[in-house]
Amino acid sequence: MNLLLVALIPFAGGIFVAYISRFGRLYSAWGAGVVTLLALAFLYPSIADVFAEQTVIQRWRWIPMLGLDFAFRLDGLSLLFSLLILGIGILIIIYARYYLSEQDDMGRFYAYLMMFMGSMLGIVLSENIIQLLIFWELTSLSSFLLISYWQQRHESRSGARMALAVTGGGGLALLGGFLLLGEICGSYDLSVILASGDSISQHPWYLPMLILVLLGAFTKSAQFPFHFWLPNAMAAPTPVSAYLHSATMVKAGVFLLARLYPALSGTPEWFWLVSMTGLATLLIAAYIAMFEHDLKGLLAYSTISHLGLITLLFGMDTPLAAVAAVFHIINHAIFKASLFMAAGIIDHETGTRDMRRLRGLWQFMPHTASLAMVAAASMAGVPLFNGFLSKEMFFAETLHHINQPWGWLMPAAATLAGIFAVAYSLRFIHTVFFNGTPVDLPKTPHEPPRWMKVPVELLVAICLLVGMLPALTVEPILGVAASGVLQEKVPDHDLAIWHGFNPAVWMSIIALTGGILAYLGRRPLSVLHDHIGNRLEFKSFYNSLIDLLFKIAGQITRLLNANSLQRMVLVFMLFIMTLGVTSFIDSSPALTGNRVLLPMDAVSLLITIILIIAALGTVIMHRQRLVSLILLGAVGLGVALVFVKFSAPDLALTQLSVEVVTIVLMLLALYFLPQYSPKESSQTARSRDALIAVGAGTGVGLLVWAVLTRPYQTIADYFMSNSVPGGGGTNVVNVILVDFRGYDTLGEITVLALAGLGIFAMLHQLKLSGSEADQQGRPWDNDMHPLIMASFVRLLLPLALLVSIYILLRGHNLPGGGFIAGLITAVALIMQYLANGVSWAQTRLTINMHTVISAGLLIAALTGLASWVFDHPFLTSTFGHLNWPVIGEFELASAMAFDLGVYLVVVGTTLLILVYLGLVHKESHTNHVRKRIR
Amino acid sequence: MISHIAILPVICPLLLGALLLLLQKQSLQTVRAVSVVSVSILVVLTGYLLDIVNEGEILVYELGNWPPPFGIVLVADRLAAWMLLITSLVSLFALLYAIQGTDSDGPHFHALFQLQLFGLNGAFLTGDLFNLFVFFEILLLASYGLLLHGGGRLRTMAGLHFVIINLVGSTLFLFAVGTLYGLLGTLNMADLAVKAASAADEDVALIRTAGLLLFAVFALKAALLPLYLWLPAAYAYTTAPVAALFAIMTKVGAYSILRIYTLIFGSQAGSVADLIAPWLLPLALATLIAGVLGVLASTHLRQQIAYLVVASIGTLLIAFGINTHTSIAAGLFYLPHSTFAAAAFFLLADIVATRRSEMSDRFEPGPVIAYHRITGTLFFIVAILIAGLPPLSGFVGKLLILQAAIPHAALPWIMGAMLITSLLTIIALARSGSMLFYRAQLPQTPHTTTNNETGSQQKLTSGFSSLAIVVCLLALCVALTIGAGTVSEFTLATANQLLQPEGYVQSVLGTAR
Amino acid sequence: MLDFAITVAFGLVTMAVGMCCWRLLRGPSTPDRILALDTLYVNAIALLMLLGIHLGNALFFEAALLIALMGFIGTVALCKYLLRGDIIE
Amino acid sequence: MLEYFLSLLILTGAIFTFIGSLGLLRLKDFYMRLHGPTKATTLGVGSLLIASAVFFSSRDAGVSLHEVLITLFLFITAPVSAHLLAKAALHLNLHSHAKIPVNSAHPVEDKDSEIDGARLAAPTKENNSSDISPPHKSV
Amino acid sequence: MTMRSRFLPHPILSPLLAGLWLLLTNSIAPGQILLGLLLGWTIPLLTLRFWPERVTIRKPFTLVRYTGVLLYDIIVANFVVARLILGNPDRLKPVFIELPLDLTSSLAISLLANSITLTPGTVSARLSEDRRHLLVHVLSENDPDNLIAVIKDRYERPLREIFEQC
Amino acid sequence: MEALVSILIGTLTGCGVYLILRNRTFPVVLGLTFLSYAVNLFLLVMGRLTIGKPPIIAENITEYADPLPQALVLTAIVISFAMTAFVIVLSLKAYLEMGNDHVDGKHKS
Ligand code: NA
Ligand code: NA
Repeated sequence: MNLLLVALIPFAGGIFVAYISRFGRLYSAWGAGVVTLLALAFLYPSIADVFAEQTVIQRWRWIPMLGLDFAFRLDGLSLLFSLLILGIGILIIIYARYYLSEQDDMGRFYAYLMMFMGSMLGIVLSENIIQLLIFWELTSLSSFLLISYWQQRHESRSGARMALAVTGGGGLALLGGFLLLGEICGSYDLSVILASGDSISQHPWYLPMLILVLLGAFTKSAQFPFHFWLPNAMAAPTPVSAYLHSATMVKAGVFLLARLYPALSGTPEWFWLVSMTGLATLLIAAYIAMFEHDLKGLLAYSTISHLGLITLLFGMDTPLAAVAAVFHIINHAIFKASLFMAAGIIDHETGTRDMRRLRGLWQFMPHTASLAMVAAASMAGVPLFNGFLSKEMFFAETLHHINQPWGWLMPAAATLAGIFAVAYSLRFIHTVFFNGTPVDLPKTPHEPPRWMKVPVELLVAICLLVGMLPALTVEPILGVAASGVLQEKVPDHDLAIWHGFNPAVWMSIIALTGGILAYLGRRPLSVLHDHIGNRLEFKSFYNSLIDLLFKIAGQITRLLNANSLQRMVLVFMLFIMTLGVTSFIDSSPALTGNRVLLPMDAVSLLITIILIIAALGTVIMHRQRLVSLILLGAVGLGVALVFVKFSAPDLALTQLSVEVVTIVLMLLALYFLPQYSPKESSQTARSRDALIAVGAGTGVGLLVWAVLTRPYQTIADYFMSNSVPGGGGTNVVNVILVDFRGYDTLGEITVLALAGLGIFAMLHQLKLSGSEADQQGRPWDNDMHPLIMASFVRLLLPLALLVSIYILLRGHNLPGGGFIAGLITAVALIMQYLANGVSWAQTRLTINMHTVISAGLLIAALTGLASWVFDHPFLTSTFGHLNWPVIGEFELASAMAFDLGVYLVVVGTTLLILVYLGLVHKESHTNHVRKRIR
Repeated sequence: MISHIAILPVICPLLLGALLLLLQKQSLQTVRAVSVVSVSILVVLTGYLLDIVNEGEILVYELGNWPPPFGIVLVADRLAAWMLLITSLVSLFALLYAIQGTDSDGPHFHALFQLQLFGLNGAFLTGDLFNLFVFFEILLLASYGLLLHGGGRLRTMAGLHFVIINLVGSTLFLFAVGTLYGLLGTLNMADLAVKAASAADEDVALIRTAGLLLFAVFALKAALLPLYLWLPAAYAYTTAPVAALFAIMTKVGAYSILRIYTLIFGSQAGSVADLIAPWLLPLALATLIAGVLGVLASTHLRQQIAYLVVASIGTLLIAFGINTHTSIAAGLFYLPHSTFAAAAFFLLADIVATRRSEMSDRFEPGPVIAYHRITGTLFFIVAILIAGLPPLSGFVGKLLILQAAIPHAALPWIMGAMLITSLLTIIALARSGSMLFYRAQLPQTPHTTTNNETGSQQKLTSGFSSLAIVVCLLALCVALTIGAGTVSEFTLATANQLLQPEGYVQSVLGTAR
Repeated sequence: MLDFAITVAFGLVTMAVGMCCWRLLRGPSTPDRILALDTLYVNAIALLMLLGIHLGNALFFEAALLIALMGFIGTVALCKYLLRGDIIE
Repeated sequence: MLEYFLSLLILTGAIFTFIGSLGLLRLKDFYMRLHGPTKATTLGVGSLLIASAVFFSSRDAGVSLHEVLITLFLFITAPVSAHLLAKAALHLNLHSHAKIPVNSAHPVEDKDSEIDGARLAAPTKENNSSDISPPHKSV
Repeated sequence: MTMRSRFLPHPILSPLLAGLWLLLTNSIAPGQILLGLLLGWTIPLLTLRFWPERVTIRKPFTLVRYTGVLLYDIIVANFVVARLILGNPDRLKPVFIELPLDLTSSLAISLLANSITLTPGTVSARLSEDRRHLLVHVLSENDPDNLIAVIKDRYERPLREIFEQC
Repeated sequence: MEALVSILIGTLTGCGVYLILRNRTFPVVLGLTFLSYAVNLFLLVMGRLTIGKPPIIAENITEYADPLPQALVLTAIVISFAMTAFVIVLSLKAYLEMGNDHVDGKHKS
């Protein structure tokens, strides 16, 4: 339980400190300190177990399907890192409390910092690698927030985004790697993974997995060529830099190398990939560091270089090298944290970090200068300081392969890097604290507040203690940490300051003298640097890459999505045709089946030909809109005749009614629209479209042919035999509509109602005003409502209503039904509007159409619901034959009520649409009419 | 006493929709209250339904008391109940956001909203292919109405494209259904599954054609490449609550793909088995990439979210395209996540756009907005969710999909595409976020004049409840993350149910295949 | 006899439909086309009646009735459009 | 006997239907063409409807007179259609072989009039000007 | 409006509709008769607002006779027109005539116009705005004045008697 | 007869497809109407061709056309009517808002 709390307390603490900051600026600093101590306290109970060579594992189930548990692990390595994170963390908290200025939001800062701390602890304490990855990405996210803390600054934003892109991207690669690793081992638990090193390296996925994992590690620890994000992350407040780049963020990368060392190492792939990356980073970064002008920049590149060193050590793939790596992790964390803090003090007290402006600060801040000098000496690897010890172990390990061809290369490179390190350390101290007297600094420098120096003092003291008394101080923790890395007994190593004149000592001596010489001869070197230096920084390369990415994305997106309907339809058609063609090619079936076909008669042939000609005529003349509309009417009539021919009277009735209403609606719209479509498609486009049309038509034609020539069996017989006994109607189509598939019809009238509502909403507040003359400029006829039409149309109304009731009532047994009846009623009423005008008709038809629609829907739905009373499912119909005196027998069916609902919806919707469209136009002249329809 | 629970999620919104039409003259407050209460009840109902079917039983509701395959049946299995619950949850929050004021931009918002739910729920529950078409039309027409709600040039144009392309899609749907009926003589999905599996050899090619045509229809609704072109404008230019509700709309296409191509054309379907296997995965991968390229190319936030929806559809269909128990389970976990996250993002984008007044949601530096801290934090969280970064549900979802992809032959492609697109999403969202929140100029004068005091105060209060709705949606995602164990167990059970269609067929037809 | 008459009648009416269609496509004026469409509707009624007698099925009556009603409305709407532009005003 | 009567009715109907459409085809201006269908189809369809009524009355039990309704309907509507068509033609100032009384003619020069049937091709003149100016939009 | 007219607004229309209903249903079953009467009663009530003026037929017998004449004329006209159409189109002498009207009621004018259109070779083309003249297109006529006289005598007079004159 | 029907439905589909590829809303609406004609006929004939046998139960008639496709077409007609109405008004609205009736709202000339 306690390990879970160690990782989670900082997250809860983050929220806590953000909250308490409202009570006082410094509350959050205190809060953060308490939270950190609390985490440390929860860590404490398990420490003894670790020193007793035990691995503490605590586990909670989370997602079994994924093999993802909340599992925490404390071994030497985890312990070392936890202590570094928490220990340096508390120093940073103290330091930052003085560093941050009045304008900075303390609550936000400490909240982010706590989140970051929790994420780091999560990484190092994870037993499950997926869980490790979760915390890994959380460090990317929280570091994004920390780096962009001063969000109004451009370099903060861009630095943070760059860090997020690189480390977050690396995390994604790591995710891939971990998934493969988990699959190889059959578990995401480190205990399993660390025990199955052999099977891992023999697995065919080893190399891709390794590359993915290393991508994660290398991006995080800023290894070449992913190093460029780190210097840009220096835009963060210095406490953040001190934390992220000494003990945490970048160390996560090397932590991962250490963590997976037993599982992944021991192969040539590991050796070459890790050591070469480390070596390149070590050299290149150390080289650049020599020429950096920004104090933090110098430290940043130095950090990269030291991380390269650690990486190189892991890559060397010997147990002792791993021990050295762990040792250097500790040392680097301590001296780098103190150096960053010192740099922060300088920045804080002088207002600049530019080494071209800083000089002679010794006289203003001797105390700080002394501290910085100790830390820098440690960084340079000067004897008696902790850095020296691990560096010498490093030098010794480089000689491991000296007998192999090219074996001299590694010690040579290591020495060269040592020279660079001495040179930049020297430069840091000399330029800033000596080298004359400062001029023109933004602030007059002086020593910082007492408590700002305390963390530095503590760290520097550790540098010295470890440097001089390694066996007493660092040995125990180094021992358990190294055994945590190796997961086996740690090889013998001697942490003495002096081992006699061995080759490593000679390398150190060369590095020290060479470094001093290089610093003295820095001017010619910087000329050289001017030629190649910037190329190694990669920042502009990254930026142009990102710019290119956005540019290409923009181009492709614009190419794909021109926001053109024609393009969409074209693509859709081509897609359909591709699917259709491929499915046929795949199985090369016989197109024609063996059903007995119907003979063709001359009348059908002629009517079909006429229909086809009318259809083609519509297409050819489609630019003359009114003409094409008239032709469309003919085609619709033809289709209705086809329905009649093929035994579908109900369809013919429906088609005819719908056809006319559609034409009326189109005419209403056409009044406002242009009368002619311009000829604007190119010949090519038209040919292309014609080709597609012919293709689609042929496809559908063949499909029809193929289906029609095949015999089939359907569920239709059931309907035929149950229509009368079960549905109470002889018109099977109608019984299907109101009974067998009444649910479809319920949906269908909802669609209709929705169309009405949608159109009403669309026209809402839309002002339409038509022209006073037709397209030829001829004024409209004065006679708005020709008398002869008006009087006969009025006469037709009762007649049409009679017909519509007839159609409604007989629908169940003979062609007809609610829908057709509804359309007839609607059309009869529309006729009144047409013949007598909106105002005239509106005063005579005062029913609210919304109510009619609603009533229709409710009647239909409630008819369906009524069956619940009889414990039947929704829409179960019932019917009975009543025998009344005089009238005789007649049928009552619940389906009729349902059909009435249909009828009402149709009437309501049709009238709503047509009349409202007419009204909206009227609206542009007068304002009083509209109220009535609502 | 027979149980009507399976039909309640359909009937309630229908009755409510009709009722709200009657109530249209009542005060807006009444309409809002009725609407919210009914959707809340729907949440409870669908939750209860899920609880029932989670026992493994498949509820079959025979409408009109006609036995299948002759009458229409509703089939509530785990998948259907899952979709229903997700729908009702997302619609509840969309509705809560809408009643902050969007609903009064035009008439009939609430009736359209209820009928939209009627269409969605009906589509998820139906066990009949033609009835699926009908409910597609209902939900489409309702969505047309909602999409156009409020009006405006860009919205109208996007709506026009959306409507026309979907009309073409509906026509295609009918062609496909017709062909299937012409060959197999039935419409009931279970019955179709039985008949398709035992189809005569000479009919197989035609059935496959029909199946693929149907796939094109669903691909259009789901916005699968190359048929996603309608989506960006439609989603970017509609009102926020509608866009949030539309987060579920593409999922209807995905649902249908899952349903039809496991049940009728699944791996046990004889000579029509695994019909879309060669198509789905490659297209889904391409959709993901195209979506993310769009995310990078976007010039304003809502457009970016629309493309994120495209990308999420790609991801979802990758999961379905892998077509194993675990991948489908992963997809079904990812589905609610992407729905809630997209909904939250659309709402948040609207809050940002409103606060930035004339700058709207364009990626240009603008003024510091009210509650910028909490808004920025929410943006950060939503971005994490959408990009699939740890620790939230987006990560869990992607992880489940990736893990399920491991045995698949196309693993390098799937993993490469998913990881790289995640990175690109991070890059794009980091840029958008820093543009909208970090580059904001601080207000010149912090104090408003006394005249404006009450007005701005009121606006801030209402702004706070808008933010609270976003927070609730995010809380759903967090709940999904914490309960990932339970949820993934459920989705795995769902996937198992889907990949053993005999159970479905047995429940509907009463006989085994 | 009846069959012969029906066959001849079918031929004549079909030719009538063809002629209407020709006028429909040819125009030249819009009223010509509307007239052609109107006539087409009437011819369709004739066809339906013949079909009904031919097949001995009385179920074509409603279709014919509806054609009469709908054809009229179509023609009126189109004429109104030519006269006034706005058909519902 | 009945069969002959029926045949006669059917043939009469068909012939008049045919003649009506023939008039539509042959006659020289719109006003003249208007006479063909409005007259001949009335009797043509009327005969057919009567034939149908007789046929079904004789075949089935009971009388089938509902065809009369269609006739009635056509008798009411056909003249109205014709009237409106003529009115529209006058409004459009269509070319007429008969002299149109002065006070009935429109003063505006007519573009839509018959130019020897040569207007099958799309009216390119109009479409250039047609859609450039949308209706006046009032906001 | 009197109680009676409110209860039965169109005494002529109601039985007419009932009759039409029986025609529609092709049945004279008692139930249908009852239903027909019910509809004949309710439909006029429902459509009252669309058709408020009452139609009174003063001379029903004249109406019957008028209908007979009209039907006869239509049949004859059809043969005449058929011959004209089948003949040489060049020999046709189309003419427009302006028919002065004595009728005033809308229904009567409309009936006249319809009758003209239904009868031989004539189409009523336009009613003047003051409703005093009806423009009629004649397919072929050598003596327009005679035609006017015939129309006025054969159609307009009976219509006046039926609908207007006491 | 089957061939005739195939050609007819194919032609209607082709006409519809060509028209929906036009760049003004009006022809697109026409095209959608054509497509709905085509698909309605398609659905109907999926129940195979039967002449003179409407599915209305009557004594001494044993053969009927398949009623189910007819019911489906009825539903389809109504739905496509609703959709067409909607799209007509929408294109009108688009025209008024954009000032032209190009499907993408731009005036190319
Ligand atoms: Na019906
Ligand atoms: Na006539």
